[in-house]
Amino acid sequence: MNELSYRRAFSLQLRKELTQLGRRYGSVLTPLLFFAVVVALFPLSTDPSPQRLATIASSAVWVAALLAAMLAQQTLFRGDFEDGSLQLMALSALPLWLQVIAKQMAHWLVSGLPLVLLSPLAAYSLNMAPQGYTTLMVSLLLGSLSLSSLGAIGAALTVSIRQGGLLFAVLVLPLMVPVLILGTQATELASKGDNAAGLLNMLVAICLLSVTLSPFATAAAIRVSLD
Amino acid sequence: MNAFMTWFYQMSSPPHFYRWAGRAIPWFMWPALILSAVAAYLGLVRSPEDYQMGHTVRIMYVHVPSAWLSMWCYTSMAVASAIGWIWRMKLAHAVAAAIAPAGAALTFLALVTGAIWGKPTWGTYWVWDARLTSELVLLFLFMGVVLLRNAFEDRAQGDRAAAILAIVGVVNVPIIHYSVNWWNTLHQSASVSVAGKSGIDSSMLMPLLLMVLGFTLYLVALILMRTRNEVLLRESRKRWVQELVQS
Amino acid sequence: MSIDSVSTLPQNTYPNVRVSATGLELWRGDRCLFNDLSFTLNLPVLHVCGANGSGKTTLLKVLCGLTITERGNVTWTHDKRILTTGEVRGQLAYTGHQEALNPALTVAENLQWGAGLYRELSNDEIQQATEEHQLDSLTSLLACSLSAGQKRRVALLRSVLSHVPVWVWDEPYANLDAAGVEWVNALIEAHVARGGCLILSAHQKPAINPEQVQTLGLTS
Amino acid sequence: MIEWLNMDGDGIYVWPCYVLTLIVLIANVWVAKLQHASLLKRAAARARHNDARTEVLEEISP
Repeated sequence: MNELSYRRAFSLQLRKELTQLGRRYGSVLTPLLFFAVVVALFPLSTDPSPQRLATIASSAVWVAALLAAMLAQQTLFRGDFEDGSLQLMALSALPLWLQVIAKQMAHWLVSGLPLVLLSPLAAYSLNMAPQGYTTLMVSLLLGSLSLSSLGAIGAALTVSIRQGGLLFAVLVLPLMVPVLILGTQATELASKGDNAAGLLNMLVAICLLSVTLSPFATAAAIRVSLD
Repeated sequence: MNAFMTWFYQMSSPPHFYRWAGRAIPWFMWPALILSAVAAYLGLVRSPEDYQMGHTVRIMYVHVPSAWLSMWCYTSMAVASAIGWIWRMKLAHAVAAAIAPAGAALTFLALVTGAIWGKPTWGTYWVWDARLTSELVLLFLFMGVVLLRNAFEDRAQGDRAAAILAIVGVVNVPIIHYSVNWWNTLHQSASVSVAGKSGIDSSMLMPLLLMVLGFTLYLVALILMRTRNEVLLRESRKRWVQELVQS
Repeated sequence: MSIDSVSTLPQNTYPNVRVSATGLELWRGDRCLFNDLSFTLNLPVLHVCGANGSGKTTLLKVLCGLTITERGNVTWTHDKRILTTGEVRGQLAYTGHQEALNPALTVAENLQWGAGLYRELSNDEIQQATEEHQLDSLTSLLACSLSAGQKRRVALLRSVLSHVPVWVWDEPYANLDAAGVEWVNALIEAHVARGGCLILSAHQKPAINPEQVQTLGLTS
Repeated sequence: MIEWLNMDGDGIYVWPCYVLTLIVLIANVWVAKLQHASLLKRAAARARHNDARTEVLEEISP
């Protein structure tokens, strides 16, 4: 009987994902470009005076980051579903939920993290006060982590549906409402100089909840889609 | 206890449930009609008008029951889905499939009556009030479950996918509810609470409770009817359906 | 390609794993694929045959545990001991219509991941296996640049490399040339010689001695 | 009577709510009934079709 090692399950899938994503630089650039375009839409759609932009800065950056991360999240399993690797993952002795975590982590490193690191740039362009940048990055870090977990459930549920992309957005966005509220509110308070620790703590709580519980739901959703 | 278990096991067989539900529906539908009629009469005629809101407070007798029951629908849909998922009971999935559209209808009802009530209270039809906003998000969740269920060709697969989404959703509903309330208190001064449940006097409480009971009975009857349809949909190949149809 | 030259199979013999199914019933929409299908496998090779659309692939997925049937169940036994679904997963290499080769990875990386799901294996082991099966010219190629036949061979090689007692192959002969068919038959013989079990769906009978093959015909 | 209907000006908000509620609730029941009838009709058609092919599915206990 083969020995069952959790470390191997995680590292095997992580290595495969990172080499595969590394091969196509598009998987890193596309979410970033989408993020930049959506951020640029906001000033174009109102009068771009600095005071006006400052009021909508945190919500614009957050909504753009949420949509960009979701765009990248949507095809998390589609590639593996189409070439049959998802069946292999489901049938192997290695726990499926651990392989899902590895896949999520790889995708987050490639599409979520760059968003977080570049969000101050977008905030600067929308004239957000510099004191809010660190809180923006911390809240976006937590927000993109919980989106990557909840989004994985949506991606697994809609992987076998033909135009699953739109349905994926309808399923995942309502679940992201708490993260969006807390994130934008924390950034707003921080950019005014107030202390946003309370909101960030709640964001940490939601992030931990979704990161730890959702892989099991994603594994179950994968088995349903493979039926 | 084992009387309940045998009833639960018997009920899990679709033909048995189909016949039992057929007999049970009138027993729920007629009392629901009577109760709601009495509650409507009390609410519209008997109960006093509110010193502040005048007669518009009578909308509460329709808005509050549908808001409460839409929440109840989502939770019971999630419970039915969980039962269906754990014990692989096709009937439990049929019940969950029946509750979803009924819940969505009630959420829509709560939204529209809340909006109409908002007009005299705040001067506009749509205000991003805490309760209305979380009702709106609940409607999105309901529609998500309904759309996901019929996105799959195979019914059993659609049931199991919708079950996962319902269970994930029911974990998130309280979080959404509190974060929306939190967001509301941060941005708006505490506006007049639409359904001032605390401190409404007894003459208003009676019609409200009667209406809630009436709506609940109505909902049980509606869900039994829709479950029978879902059972027919899922079991149309089986022999008991063909015998039923030919007899 | 005689039997003993297939050295990439494990030297020791496999445990004796068999499968049996009772009362399987499955519908796809309004079409009934199986109605009360029961069988017990007591020979090493189960050959599932039937016309197109008779549910061969679905039956294989049911036996692997990928697809849940409406009624009936599948039991895997290892020398009369019933295996749980968790145990079965470690024992079974499934090669379906799709070859599970990621187009952006090279053949070696795909094999490293595919067989790695079953056991720890090193790169030179993969190199030695591809040389032995005349696939070494492909190892550094990206999977997307392979022909259908080459992809099929790499997918089958993955089963060989995973050293599991049960192979479940869906149409192994598809897209293969004459040399490929002969290579597959040699693999099957070597696998059965070591006590392995093979469940395959194909339109042609595997060219090994017939006593070891149990045929299951599916009517649509 | 008219005065009661008018509810000194608030009637135009209260009555639409009650009427809409009635419509939605009745519509749900009515749709359920329609669906039930059409499902029975479809099952009947299938039963006749099946009898014609004389292949009736054995009922296996749940």
